[in-house]
Amino acid sequence: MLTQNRILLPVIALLVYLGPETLGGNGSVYAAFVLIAIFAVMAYGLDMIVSDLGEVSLAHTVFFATGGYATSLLSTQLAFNAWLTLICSVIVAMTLALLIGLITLRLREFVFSLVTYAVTVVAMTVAANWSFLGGSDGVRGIPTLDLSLPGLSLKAGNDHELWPYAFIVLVVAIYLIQRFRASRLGAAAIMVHLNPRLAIMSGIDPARVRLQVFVFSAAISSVAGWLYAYQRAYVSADLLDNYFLLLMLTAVVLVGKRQLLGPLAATALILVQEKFLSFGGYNDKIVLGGVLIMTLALFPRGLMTIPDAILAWRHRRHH
Amino acid sequence: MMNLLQQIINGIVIGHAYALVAIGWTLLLGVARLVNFGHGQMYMLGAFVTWWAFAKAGVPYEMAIPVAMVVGALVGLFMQRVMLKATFEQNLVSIMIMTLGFGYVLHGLAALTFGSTGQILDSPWSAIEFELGELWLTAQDLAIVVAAILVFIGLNRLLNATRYGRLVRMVAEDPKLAELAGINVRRIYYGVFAFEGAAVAFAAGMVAPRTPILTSMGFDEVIMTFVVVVLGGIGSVRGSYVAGVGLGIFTSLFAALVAPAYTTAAAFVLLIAVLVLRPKGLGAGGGAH
Amino acid sequence: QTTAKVGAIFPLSGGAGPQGQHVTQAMQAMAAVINDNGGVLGKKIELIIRDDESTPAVGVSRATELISDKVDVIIEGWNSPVTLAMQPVISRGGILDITAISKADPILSGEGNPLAVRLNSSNSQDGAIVARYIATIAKAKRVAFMTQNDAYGNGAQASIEAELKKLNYVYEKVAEEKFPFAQADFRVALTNVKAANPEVTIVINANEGLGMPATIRQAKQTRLPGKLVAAVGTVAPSVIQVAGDAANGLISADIYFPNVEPFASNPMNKKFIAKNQELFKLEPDKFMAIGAAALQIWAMAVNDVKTFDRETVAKRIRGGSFKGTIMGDVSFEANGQLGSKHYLFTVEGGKILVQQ
Amino acid sequence: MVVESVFSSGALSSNPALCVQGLTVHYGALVALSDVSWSVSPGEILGIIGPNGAGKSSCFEAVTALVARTGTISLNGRDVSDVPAYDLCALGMKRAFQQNAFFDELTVLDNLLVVLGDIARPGLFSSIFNPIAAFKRRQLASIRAATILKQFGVHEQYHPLSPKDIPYGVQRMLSIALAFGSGAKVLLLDEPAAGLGGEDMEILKQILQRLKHEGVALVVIEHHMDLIMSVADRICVLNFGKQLAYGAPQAIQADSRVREAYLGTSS
Amino acid sequence: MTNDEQRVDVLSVSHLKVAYGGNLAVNVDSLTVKKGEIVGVVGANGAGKSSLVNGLAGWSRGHARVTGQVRLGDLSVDILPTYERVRSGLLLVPEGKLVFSHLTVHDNLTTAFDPPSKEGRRIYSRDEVYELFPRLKERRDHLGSQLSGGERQMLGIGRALMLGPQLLMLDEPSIGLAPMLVSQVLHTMRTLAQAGLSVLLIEQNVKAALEVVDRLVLLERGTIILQGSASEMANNPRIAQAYLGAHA
Ligand SMILES: Nc1ncnc2c1ncn2[C@@H]1O[C@H](COP(=O)(O)OP(=O)(O)OP(=O)(O)O)[C@@H](O)[C@H]1O
Ligand SMILES: Nc1ncnc2c1ncn2[C@@H]1O[C@H](COP(=O)(O)OP(=O)(O)OP(=O)(O)O)[C@@H](O)[C@H]1O
Ligand SMILES: [Mg+2]
Ligand SMILES: [Mg+2]
Repeated sequence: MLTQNRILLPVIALLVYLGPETLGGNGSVYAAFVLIAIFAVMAYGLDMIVSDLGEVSLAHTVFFATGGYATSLLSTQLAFNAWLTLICSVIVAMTLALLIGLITLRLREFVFSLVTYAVTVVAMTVAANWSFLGGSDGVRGIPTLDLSLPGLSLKAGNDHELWPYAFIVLVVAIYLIQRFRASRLGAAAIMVHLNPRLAIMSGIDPARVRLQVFVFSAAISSVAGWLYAYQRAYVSADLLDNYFLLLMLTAVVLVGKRQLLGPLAATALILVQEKFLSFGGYNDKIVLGGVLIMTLALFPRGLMTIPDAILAWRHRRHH
Repeated sequence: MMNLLQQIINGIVIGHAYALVAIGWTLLLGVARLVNFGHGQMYMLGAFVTWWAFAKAGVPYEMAIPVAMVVGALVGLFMQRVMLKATFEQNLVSIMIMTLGFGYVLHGLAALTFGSTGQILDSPWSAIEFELGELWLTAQDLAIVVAAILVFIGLNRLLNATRYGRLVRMVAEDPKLAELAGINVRRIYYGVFAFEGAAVAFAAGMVAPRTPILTSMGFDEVIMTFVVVVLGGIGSVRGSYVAGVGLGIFTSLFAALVAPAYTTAAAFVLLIAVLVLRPKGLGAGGGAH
Repeated sequence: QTTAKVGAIFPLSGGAGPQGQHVTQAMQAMAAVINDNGGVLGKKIELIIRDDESTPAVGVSRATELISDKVDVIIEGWNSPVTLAMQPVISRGGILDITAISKADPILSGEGNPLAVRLNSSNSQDGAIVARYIATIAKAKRVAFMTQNDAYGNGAQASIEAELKKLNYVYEKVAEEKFPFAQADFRVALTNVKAANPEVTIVINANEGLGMPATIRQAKQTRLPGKLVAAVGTVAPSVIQVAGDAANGLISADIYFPNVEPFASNPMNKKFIAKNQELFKLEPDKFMAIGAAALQIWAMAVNDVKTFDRETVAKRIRGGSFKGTIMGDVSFEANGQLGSKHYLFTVEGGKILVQQ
Repeated sequence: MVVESVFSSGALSSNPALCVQGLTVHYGALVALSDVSWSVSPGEILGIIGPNGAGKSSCFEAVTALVARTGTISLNGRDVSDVPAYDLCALGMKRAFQQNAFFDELTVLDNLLVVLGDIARPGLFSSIFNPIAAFKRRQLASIRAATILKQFGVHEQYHPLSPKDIPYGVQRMLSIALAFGSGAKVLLLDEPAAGLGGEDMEILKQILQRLKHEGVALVVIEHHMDLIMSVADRICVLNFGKQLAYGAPQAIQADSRVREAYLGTSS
Repeated sequence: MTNDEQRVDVLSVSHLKVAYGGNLAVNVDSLTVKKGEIVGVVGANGAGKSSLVNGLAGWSRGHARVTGQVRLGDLSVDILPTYERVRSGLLLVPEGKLVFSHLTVHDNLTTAFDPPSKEGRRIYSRDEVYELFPRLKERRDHLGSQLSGGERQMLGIGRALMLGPQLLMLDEPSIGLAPMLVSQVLHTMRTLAQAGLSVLLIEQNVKAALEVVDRLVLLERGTIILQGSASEMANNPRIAQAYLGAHA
């Protein structure tokens, strides 16, 4: 794992970083890259739940939104700087995740999915009606990202300037996921998912592990929300829309489970289609839907299994 | 007082509508342990096919519904055909996403064929109204209640009185082992999805006349369905019926007496509460594959 | 640039899709009219139309596309959240942003866009006429509200009540039913309202595709007593068409009607209507007119100040006035809100009859 | 220790590694196990036999706190009756299940690696802040895992396969290896010999003997008389959830009740 | 084996190959089971016994590729899907998971079809199964997941019997069965065989197997390296030291 990554990942990283410049470097290209980074990070949070815990959480938009709301409110009401809003976003999201997790994680499979979805719906209602959160008009007037430290100015007024930060956030998120999987917690998550009884006998407390992973993943999704708030300068209940939910889910499954770069690749695919190969609302729906269906119909475990599929097919022909 | 009574009637009608729309899922998730997130769009399609046959092709309403059911069943079969591989692997996440994809496609196609303006499925039955004193309801509402009851009794008998219920459950748990029991697994899966398609189309044909129909609708339907099936206890047909009706009465009374704007949220809070209080009782964690 | 690039962002799909499309078609018609008269600063107008899918996130990415296309102005806005989301992005992009229909008040607050301009009437403008109807025409004492539970709906109801207070008119609010935007079944709410036996019921529901016609039909079905009044600008022709006979007797008000005085005799408006007929076989409604007016007014302003510069053009529009638009002679308030005049109307035989 | 009294056979070393007293399990109305007591000392093998459905596996379920039960369980003299199942591992009590069940999506080798816990992987934080160390640790662990697997008769050829794809017999061995993991004081095995034959049976026998000599206290449920009689130091016979007999193999084999309840005429 | 009709081949296999991915797990040139005959298959772990019977049933939990001719009576079944083979009387009681955990014992004993009661296909009723395994009757309302290991074996065998087997393939039925039950099950097979049922029995417990089988087949690395009547094989030194010696 690590050995192959040692060479591979840095190269990919460099290419990605230079991506927007090489692709003409105009505003919308940078915007696209920034958004891909943000949404990918958002998806990585969910990826831990789907790939490692084996559950489909539909509550992760809540943590994404939490990041967005915490940032927008703190920066507009209390003029917190970006570092503070980052920390607060993560803390708030993790606390929320702890509460939600305590309630929902005793459930499994569909029931868990449904209840987490219920949480999202309730959150959406709250967000759209609670004036403290700006009600249906949302929160406006969010300043641009400013991570300046004493003697060092780190400002991002537009997507072009935002890209390096988005890129760093993305890289860190991926690194965290990778390290998580290499950690005891990561192993425990998979054990609990694949065989709870055996896991227990190996000294693992399923409830505890599930909760820890849930909270950790919430933190990651919330960071995406944090950056998104600065990027869009406007936050409203739409952060809890199914738009983001579907984006996340698709991003997680399209390429395949437990694929380190899967969510990133998938997010990129989806957004590129939406931004540059858009055929208008309905056709897009048909295209996106069709792509999803075809991919998973042919490769139920995601695009990642294409190579194996080809090998198997070759094999069959040799016999 | 009369008002309250009327609200309860509304609730009962809405409740049976929920239950009727949920019937396909009851079998799908409850027995076959499959999901269909395109359910809402299939509802939409059913409504529009009925509308088209009735309003455009001049087929009588009573015949337009069967037409829709046939279309629904065919869509169901097609979906299952495409998803067969994932279904055999019981790869539920993939199935979930694929059905979502089908929802997209159906929505897109329907919008391109039927346009995206609202339509009214003006069934003859919605014109007939019964009144006693202050209370009133339409023949359509009555039909929904009756239909729901009949369909549920029917399904319940099918699953418990015949061997099919058990066969579906066998396939749901372990398709491989089911083959060794001499079960034609494909046929079962196809059957289940065809039923889902036909059932939701039937429900659409019955329920859609109550409100204007849009090609962009369907989302609330699938959500409420989900709530009904899980509240009722995955796997229990009777449960779904009770849950549906109960939910209907709950929502209408909540809307009437508390805060109409927060009805959906309330329904979900209720759901969370129930599931948290007795997760096992509602089939939680059952049959982790 | 050889052409004047105008970006238009409206919902072209989904529930609001049909109306959104009509609006953009009206803008095309208007663009044609303007181009026939020499365009803007001698350049032909080139419309670039995008679909926001009624989703803020999508709207924003469409906006960024138009910004990097270096358009001279963006005319947008059906749903308020989408507008609110796009405003900061567009203004950061240094592009002039004219909001057509979105009603939310914060749009003009200046937070998102210090140079905001909005054509559709604001809630506060709308309240007066409905209040006047209740107090002076219907003389109703028992008033019921069925209000969409969001910033728009609550704002609209608040302004009506405020105006009634101004007239210090005494009445009783016998029922108040709030509902979410997406709702389509109002039987429960209507049963409550009916039980309260109101003389007028004010319906505030911006969901032209679904909620509004549903309410109208179900109100008939439940035999709702008294008059049904729809909030200003919520009764598009499509609503009447979907609601069918049930719509007869409905009362509402609006700011534009294609063939009613003073619009009927307005030569500019005639041209505009003719173009729509010629290009799309469409009779323009209020929304279409607003979209077109936005384009026309921008063109006028640019020709006036002889520059496309965002700042200058915006200054000209905000607080300025324009003669001979399709909506007649209009003027803007300092915050960028178009001043508007309302006309009361009733629906009879599926047609809109304006009370002079 | 009161324990002494309950033993029918004298063969008891002073300090048992695992001591079970008055163990009782109900499944609803069904009494699967009632008042069963036994103990096993380091370096000793206790056999549990009995007809199908006698309560043998339930006995393990109860000892490992996977079902509600009454009675006291003490591990190395410490009362663990109230210790949750997942903490028993740390105290040195390990267990294999009757039904083969693994971490199916992982290879055989990874299956063992994950049960090795901190030996193979650091905690989240050190994993994040000291990746290199984590990597080294992983390398060493893989080697160790491979050795353990081989010690339990799971040969290299199977290491990269999915547990689903290896022969049933090898799966049995694997499940023992997974249970033992990095080591155990007390090891509970539920019908390890099921599906084993020929040489593999021999290998299993050797493995059991080896563990015994390493001082592990073994409790083995078995239907395979030749095996259990030859390796066990003492045997506990269950029937209908009750303790039918408890003592040395020879005594058990001689016991007429055991014969007609369980052994029958065969063997 | 004197009487004529017993000479009829119920199962005849030729050139059966079972491969997983690249490696060949089974390569059997020919194998036959006569009517009313019990043929035992023995071999070390990994020899390919399960792969063999799974292959005959056209079934695998993994990704097996099966080639070769399989005839059941005069019907060539190798082209049929598994469930069709089952319906025509080729039944397999697999190794490992063989009951439905979420169904009660009673529901586990449901037949997917009504087997044709043609001569040589003895169809057990649910009650007869309960007679055979009284334990199951006591547990009739338990879920499959709540059964003890042995009870599961009984249930698996019971379901197969209800489908009116013509050829019954048992993959290590003795797994998890108490000694008494092992001999009971095996002797039941004997009685069934007398009634015309043919049995292909995989058994690690060679000693027990030898008590009931007519013929014994020794499998090594997927190929048959030795076969003969029970008595011959019992005295065969190779069998003796590898399989009986161990328990002697
Ligand atoms: N979870 C459960 N719920 C209900 N009954 C159960 C459960 N688990 C086991 N039983 C019943 O308890 C009895 C004892 O089961 P147990 O598994 O301990 O038997 P066993 O001695 O291991 O038999 P075998 O040798 O066949 O494995 C059986 O009759 C079984 O049906
Ligand atoms: N699903 C599978 N995928 C890949 N290889 C497999 C699969 N099943 C079995 N094998 C391989 O085929 C060979 C034979 O396995 P099989 O299970 O048939 O042996 P067996 O004789 O039944 O062993 P046992 O007595 O332990 O059950 C083994 O080498 C095994 O690794
Ligand atoms: Mg057992
Ligand atoms: Mg085998």
